[in-house]
Amino acid sequence: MPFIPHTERDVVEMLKVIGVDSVDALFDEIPSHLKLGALADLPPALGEAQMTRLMLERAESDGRYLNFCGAGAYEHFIPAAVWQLVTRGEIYSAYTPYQAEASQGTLQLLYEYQSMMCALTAMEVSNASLYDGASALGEAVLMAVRLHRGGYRVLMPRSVHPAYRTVARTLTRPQGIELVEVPFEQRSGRTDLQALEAIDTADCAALVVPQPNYFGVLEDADALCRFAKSRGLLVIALVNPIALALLKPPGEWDGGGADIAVGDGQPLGLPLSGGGPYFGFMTCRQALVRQLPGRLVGATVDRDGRRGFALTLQAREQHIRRSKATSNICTNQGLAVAAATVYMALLGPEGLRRVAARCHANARQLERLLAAVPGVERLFDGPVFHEMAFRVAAPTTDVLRALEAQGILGGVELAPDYPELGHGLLICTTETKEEDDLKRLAEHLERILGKRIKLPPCAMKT
Amino acid sequence: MPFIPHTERDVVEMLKVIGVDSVDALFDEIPSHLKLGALADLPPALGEAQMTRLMLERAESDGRYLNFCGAGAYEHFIPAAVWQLVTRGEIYSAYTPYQAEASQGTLQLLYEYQSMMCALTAMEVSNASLYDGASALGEAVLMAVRLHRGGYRVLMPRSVHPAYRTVARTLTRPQGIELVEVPFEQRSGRTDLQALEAIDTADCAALVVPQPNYFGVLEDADALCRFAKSRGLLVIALVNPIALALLKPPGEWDGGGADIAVGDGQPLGLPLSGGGPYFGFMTCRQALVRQLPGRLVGATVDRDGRRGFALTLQAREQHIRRSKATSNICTNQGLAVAAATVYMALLGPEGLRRVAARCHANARQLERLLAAVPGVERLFDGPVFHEMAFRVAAPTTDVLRALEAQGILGGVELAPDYPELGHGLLICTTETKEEDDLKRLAEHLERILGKRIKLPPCAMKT
Amino acid sequence: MLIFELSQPGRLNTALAPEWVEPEDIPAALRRCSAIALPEVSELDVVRHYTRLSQRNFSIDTHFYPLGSCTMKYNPRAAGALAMLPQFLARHPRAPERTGQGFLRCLYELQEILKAVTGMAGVSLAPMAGAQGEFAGVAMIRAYHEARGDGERTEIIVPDAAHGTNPATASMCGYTVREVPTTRDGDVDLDALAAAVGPKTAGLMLTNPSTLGVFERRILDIQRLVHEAGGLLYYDGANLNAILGRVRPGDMGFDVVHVNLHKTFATPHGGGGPGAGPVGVSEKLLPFLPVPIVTEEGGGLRLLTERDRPQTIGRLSAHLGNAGVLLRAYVYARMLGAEGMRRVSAFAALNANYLMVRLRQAGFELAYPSRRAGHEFVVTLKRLKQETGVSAMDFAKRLLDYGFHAPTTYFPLLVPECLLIEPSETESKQTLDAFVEAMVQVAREAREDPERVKTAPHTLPVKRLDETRAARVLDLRWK
Amino acid sequence: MLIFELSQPGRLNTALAPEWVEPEDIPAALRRCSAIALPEVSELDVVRHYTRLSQRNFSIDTHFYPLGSCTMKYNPRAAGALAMLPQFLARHPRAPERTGQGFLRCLYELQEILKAVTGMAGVSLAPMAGAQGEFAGVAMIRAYHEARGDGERTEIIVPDAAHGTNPATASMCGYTVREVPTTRDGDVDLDALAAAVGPKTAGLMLTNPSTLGVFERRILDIQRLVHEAGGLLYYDGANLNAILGRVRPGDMGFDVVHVNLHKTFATPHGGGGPGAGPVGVSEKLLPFLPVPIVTEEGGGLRLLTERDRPQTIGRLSAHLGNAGVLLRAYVYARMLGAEGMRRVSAFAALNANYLMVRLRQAGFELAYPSRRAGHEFVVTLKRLKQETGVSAMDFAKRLLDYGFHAPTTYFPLLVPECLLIEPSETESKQTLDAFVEAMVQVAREAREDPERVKTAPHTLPVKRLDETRAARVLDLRWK
Repeated sequence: MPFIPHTERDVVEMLKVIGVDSVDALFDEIPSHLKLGALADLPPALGEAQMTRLMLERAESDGRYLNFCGAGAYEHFIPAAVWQLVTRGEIYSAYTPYQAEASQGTLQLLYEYQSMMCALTAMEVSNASLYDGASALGEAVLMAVRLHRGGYRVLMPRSVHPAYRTVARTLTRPQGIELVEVPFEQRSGRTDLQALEAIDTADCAALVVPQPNYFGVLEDADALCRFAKSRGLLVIALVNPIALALLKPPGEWDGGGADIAVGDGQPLGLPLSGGGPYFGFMTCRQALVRQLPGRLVGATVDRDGRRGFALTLQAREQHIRRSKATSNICTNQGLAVAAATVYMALLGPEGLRRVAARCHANARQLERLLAAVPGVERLFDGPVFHEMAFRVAAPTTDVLRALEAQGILGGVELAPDYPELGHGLLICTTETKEEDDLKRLAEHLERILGKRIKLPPCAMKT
Repeated sequence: MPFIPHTERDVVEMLKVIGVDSVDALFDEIPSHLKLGALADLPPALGEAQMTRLMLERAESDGRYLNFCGAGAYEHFIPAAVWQLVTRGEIYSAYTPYQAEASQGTLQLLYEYQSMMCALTAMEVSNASLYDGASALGEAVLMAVRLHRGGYRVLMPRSVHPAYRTVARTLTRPQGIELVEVPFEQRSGRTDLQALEAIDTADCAALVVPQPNYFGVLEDADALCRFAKSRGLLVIALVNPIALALLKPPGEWDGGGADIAVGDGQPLGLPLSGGGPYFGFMTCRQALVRQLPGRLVGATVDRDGRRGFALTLQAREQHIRRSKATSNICTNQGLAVAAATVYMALLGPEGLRRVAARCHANARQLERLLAAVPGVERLFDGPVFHEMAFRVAAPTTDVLRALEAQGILGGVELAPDYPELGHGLLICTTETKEEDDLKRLAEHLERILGKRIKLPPCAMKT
Repeated sequence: MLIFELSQPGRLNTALAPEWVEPEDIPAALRRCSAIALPEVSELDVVRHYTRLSQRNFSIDTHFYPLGSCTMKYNPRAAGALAMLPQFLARHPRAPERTGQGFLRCLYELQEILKAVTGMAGVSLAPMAGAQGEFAGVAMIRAYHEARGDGERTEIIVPDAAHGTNPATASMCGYTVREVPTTRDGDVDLDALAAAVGPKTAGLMLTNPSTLGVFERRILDIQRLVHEAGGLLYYDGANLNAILGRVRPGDMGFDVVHVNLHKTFATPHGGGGPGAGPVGVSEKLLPFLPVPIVTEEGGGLRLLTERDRPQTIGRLSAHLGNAGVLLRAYVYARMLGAEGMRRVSAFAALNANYLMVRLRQAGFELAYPSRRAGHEFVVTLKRLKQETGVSAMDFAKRLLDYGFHAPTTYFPLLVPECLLIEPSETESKQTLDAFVEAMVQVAREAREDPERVKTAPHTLPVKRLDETRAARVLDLRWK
Repeated sequence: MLIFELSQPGRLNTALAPEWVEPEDIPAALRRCSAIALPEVSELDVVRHYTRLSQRNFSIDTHFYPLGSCTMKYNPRAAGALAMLPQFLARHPRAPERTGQGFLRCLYELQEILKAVTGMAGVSLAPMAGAQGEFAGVAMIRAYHEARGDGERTEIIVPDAAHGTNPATASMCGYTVREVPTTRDGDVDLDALAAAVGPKTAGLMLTNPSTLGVFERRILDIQRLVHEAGGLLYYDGANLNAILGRVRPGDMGFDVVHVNLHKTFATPHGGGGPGAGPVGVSEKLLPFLPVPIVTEEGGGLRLLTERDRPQTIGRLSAHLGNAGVLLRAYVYARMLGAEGMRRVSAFAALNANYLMVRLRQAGFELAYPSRRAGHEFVVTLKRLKQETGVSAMDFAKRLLDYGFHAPTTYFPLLVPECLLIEPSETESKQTLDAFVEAMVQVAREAREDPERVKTAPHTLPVKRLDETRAARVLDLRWK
């Protein structure tokens, strides 16, 4: 039987010990008219060989593309060591480290992770992760409202990732929290400081500061942070962890730094994987630690005085505090976080800096190449980090489909979320792109927009 | 520096301790005119990301085919657990267990492997593996000649895998050993017993008995074994390990069983991998153990009387016995053997039996399907195991190329090695083939041989 | 040793780091000036450090792990391998659906499988964990009442035996939590429930079998009480493993259910995640399901979003939830098939009841001795504690020395000095017998040499850790 | 616990086993009647057993492993991952060459890289290990003389410091072995060599740097002596790591060379294999190279076989040698590039000389104190043994307790109570310093508490094993 070790003799002996005739008798407390005879509508069991073949066929039918999509999920190179280490059974198949002495591997790894995220964000405390960047933003809003004790509105720039705003709304609406949209400047794509200053912040608890924002545009984080502090608002930084190797970290922003920093950890060694699992990181100032949601690992000592690690401040959590907990969360994204920890250890500070710089150099190079393509123009001026919004002289759906036929995913359409921007495309260039890849995109865009030659009739994948 | 951890400060400090100015000074005992300035003709270093991309491109350009080739390398299904376990760093990156106490993992694994191979072949002793099946056959010939003390000729059926015969010749020729070819019956494909009996075996040390033979044909192993024993020859069994789950094992052959059994372990959980690494297994009677080449692991006890494992009978080996050793071999195929051990543990006796039976059932089914295809006929009558020789009514090179254009590898040509057999194809059906796969082969063969439709102009891969 | 303590300034894995390019156009004011206090170590350092660190864990792959309420079953290695095929890993979440039909086919079929095993009308795979599934479920209950203009329902009823996530979720969704007590036999106190339900009742959250390991026998009465009061019923799928293919939440009358794929569907726990907590709903809650949802249209698959589902409670993640976890669960489900699903509950129940009877026979006191075990059961060490001073925690720590992960301790909160024991169906009789032996040994030690138990563990990488100190002297990062 | 001891009759992993089909056409006389005594265990049993077993190993991924003459360097994880891409794993060795051009391109480029680093005219990747490379090399020497009708050459000369494989190989190729002694400084005794060479000399096998860790300074004199006598020179590549990119066997005048890819090219040792031992030859031996050889023709790649190479010594494996190992070596070589190759020898030498000097300063006696270390060096504990009774073996065992794999002991045979220490270039100064510290500690213990050292190890899964008993009471399989 798949995954069940019992022999017939085992079953007979076990039933005898229990004192019943059959396994079915073990379900005798279930009202009999509720019992199912059999599960309908389920396909028959497949052996591992057939299952493998099925999945290989599906994977191959999906193919692989030259990918220029970003928009919250980034194709970075992942060293082979990362997943070979974290899929080791002792990490992969362990659970939450409730018995600390039997879980020092997981616990130390999480402690190292927390230390690394503090280093990257220049914040004082990190939790052991949340589900993803978007839900982490939602939790940060809840946390800020709890901390502020009064405000129930949170200022949310329109330049924040649209899906993140939706998720934050989903998670905070039941508690009556209102997200107030802050517009962006049409020319720069940056959050509109003037518009912001005009907002009545009386009932507001916090301001969200994305860096870079959804358009890849670099915000004036210092100014936004100063503004927030001047109004007594908490600052929730929403940051890209790779970008932090180059950009001023939230803990160092003017005005005393952000209070809470969140983001998605996916760029740190997690595969795109169709959307997940990724993880959300959350760091904050030391003083706020008791309102932090999620698990925390602390160092302590054992009976012999040796260093060891354990879950700590569990009194914040649902299994102790129940309806008064800081959140209902009871898992973290342990395995994903393990991958990120190994990734950061492998890259180190200089490696991360170089990855970030190469991403950015590619963006600049693509900008130069596309500047020469008729029908393509940048949507916003000013500095960006590794993704950039362009306006193209044709419907983006058609352009993307034509690129797809050449084995290229040309970027993410802006129109569904930002109809005001026209035929907008968000194009991302990570360090995985080589000069030839950028040229290939530029040449195909030029051809497609120029309609110099007919599109080929059929799709071709690389 | 790739894979080198030294910082500049480390280097400075280390040179100071050594008392030299530069690393180059460490090479001052090498005659200076022999020293290279730089390595010419080598490509520049690639980062892991570029290297990964290059290898992915090459792998994808090779594609994947529906494979009916066997002929010594068999496509069996490999459970995912096998390679996930054996690529664990502690197994993958360990060396020969010279320090037994620090290598109990590897040693116990090899002891289990030896036990399993004894079980499978019904022999008394197994070594810890040799390089591959062909070189194991060569070593068996050398061993038999050593044991026989007199004979220098070994009877080698022409139905033994041609490459195995070549390898055995390569390995034994320098010692003046002669391999005497024994013909096969043209109708049955079995070794010709009458011809065998006519051979003068005065200077002969051993007879090789393949089961099944290269054509997939089942030999009358009992009769061959009896013949050999009647002439005072040692019997070297050459067997397929999966087939042993169904076929009478060499230890039980009439006449007292084989003296030495060898074969290739690849079918036991090793990927085809373009030809290797596989491993050769070798088992023998207990009395012959001191002439066995290769490593041996034995159980023993530690100071506290607990069971433990260690390399043993090392006095047979080159590092002790030098020019008097049983072989120059000093590695085994440890990792490959680890995979086979895990594979056999996962499948168990019943699982192996079922795999073998399903392989065979597929061969029978293909035989039925091909019986209906005009222009295809079996080359030999009589029972086979999971591969079968056919004669086709067109040059095999053309037929295979036409199948390849449909994403099918249709089998292995016999003509280069057996010109007397005409347009012969050796077609293998393991348990990985489903009914539809067999039909697909049959239908394409029918189409190709019938030339009902034109061959498509270009190759297509699945 | 922490990875930071291996760091040497200037150490760099150049094979992994591209050449530096000065990003000249980023204004100095936006640039990072401070150093990043990440470790500077070699690739070998990293491999060696984390390989050795991993060896300091207990895990299913190394130990029996009968952690009650966590369903620590074997995680098939094939599921991991097939979810990590290069094409799946490379798939960008914003790539057009037409480029990922193979991928989406897996998710769609998983939705259908979950509908079949829960008996619900619709399923969304969006929630990334059980607790997020709970959130989605209660948020849908809220949305349902709101959509009907029924604004007076402010309470969620939760049995006192419930997981902490239930009340925490209710709070997170803006509800007041009302607890109902449990009878001596482990059922919900129906009289108390009848007194609690009313016009304020938005819904009831129930785990069945409960966290006490027993099946709620009067589930239909409970259902009637809540529904008649206008409330909805939420099924917490934490213990679905116990009844998989035997009885379905939908057939019991539940309106919402979440499924912990990392429990019942054997996806790896990964040291605490990622999991996945798909939600299923009855007809009336269909419009509120969280997006995205995979749908089939004209033979192709696409994702339904807010635009297709205007009444949705919304989105729970930026993309597609924990898609890689969903793929693993899909592989597992297909390898089980219909009969395999029923075997899961059969052997989970067999193992739990066998272990329960063996321990009772060995002198351990059961919290609910008159009941069948679902897939887990509760032992109380109250008497042992009184007689020897050895607590459930001490007992648990000593089990570690015997090579067994401890059962869940001090949960459910109702039972003093308790161990919640869940063997799962993938463990053999021989392993259970060895565990009984260890339990007996520790009990004997508790009487003969209590200090040895109270100071356990003795053979692990660290001895008993001072968890109080961890909370008092907060040390949450390397400095 | 052996896997056999977990076995239960009738246990079966049905997810891995197809349905049984009776093979009716196989005659009863050919069928197996006896049971197969393989273990019957669950998938979880297997995963748990081998995971735990693996933890009972020292390995590079967990420990510093300075095993002299074995070059235990870091095995890059990328090489393993890229050699195991699904298409490469699925490639059948008899599939037409046109369906594997990507695969063959890797092998072809590896051949070219090996030609460049050895300075030889041609390379064959066929040999599956160093010892098989040696066999191929000596067989080529034999074929060369035979092809010239020079049938009187019956001797192979081997220095007494050589690896055991050298004389064993010579024997296997039908030659008589003639040993030449080593001078006090570790060089080959040239006078003895001059006396040994002559018309019977088929060739000389030499490791350079030698197994003593020192570079053979008069290599050109040696070369001249052997060549003038009509013999050929064989370069045993075991220690190529020491001179990679610095000096090439071809430039030193060698006619044949083998390269241990599992040493110099960082492919995993896998507990004792698989390795790979490609051979390179000078012009005059080209016709004799073992097949197959990858060749480029009209932009495509194909394999040369016996038909193309009538004078070949033949085939060494049924297919293409240890192809997967070759792919790993290729990945490693490309990631190093020209400069990286030279860095290998630079840092191997730096680490060896640093460690040698540190140990000498700490009071350890070097076997060849006047010499530079190549990439390894020999320490003798003769004095310690005399003074304390602690042998090199005891010392080695005690090092295990300190978390270091022991150096090679009792080899080279010339030096009493020796440790052959090879740190390799992938270890850091910090690791070497920690190792020196452990060596010093053990030496101190040997003087202060010799029993503790003589009874070591104390902290490993087993204590000192009785290897004599293992050979005396042979127990080679589970019964």
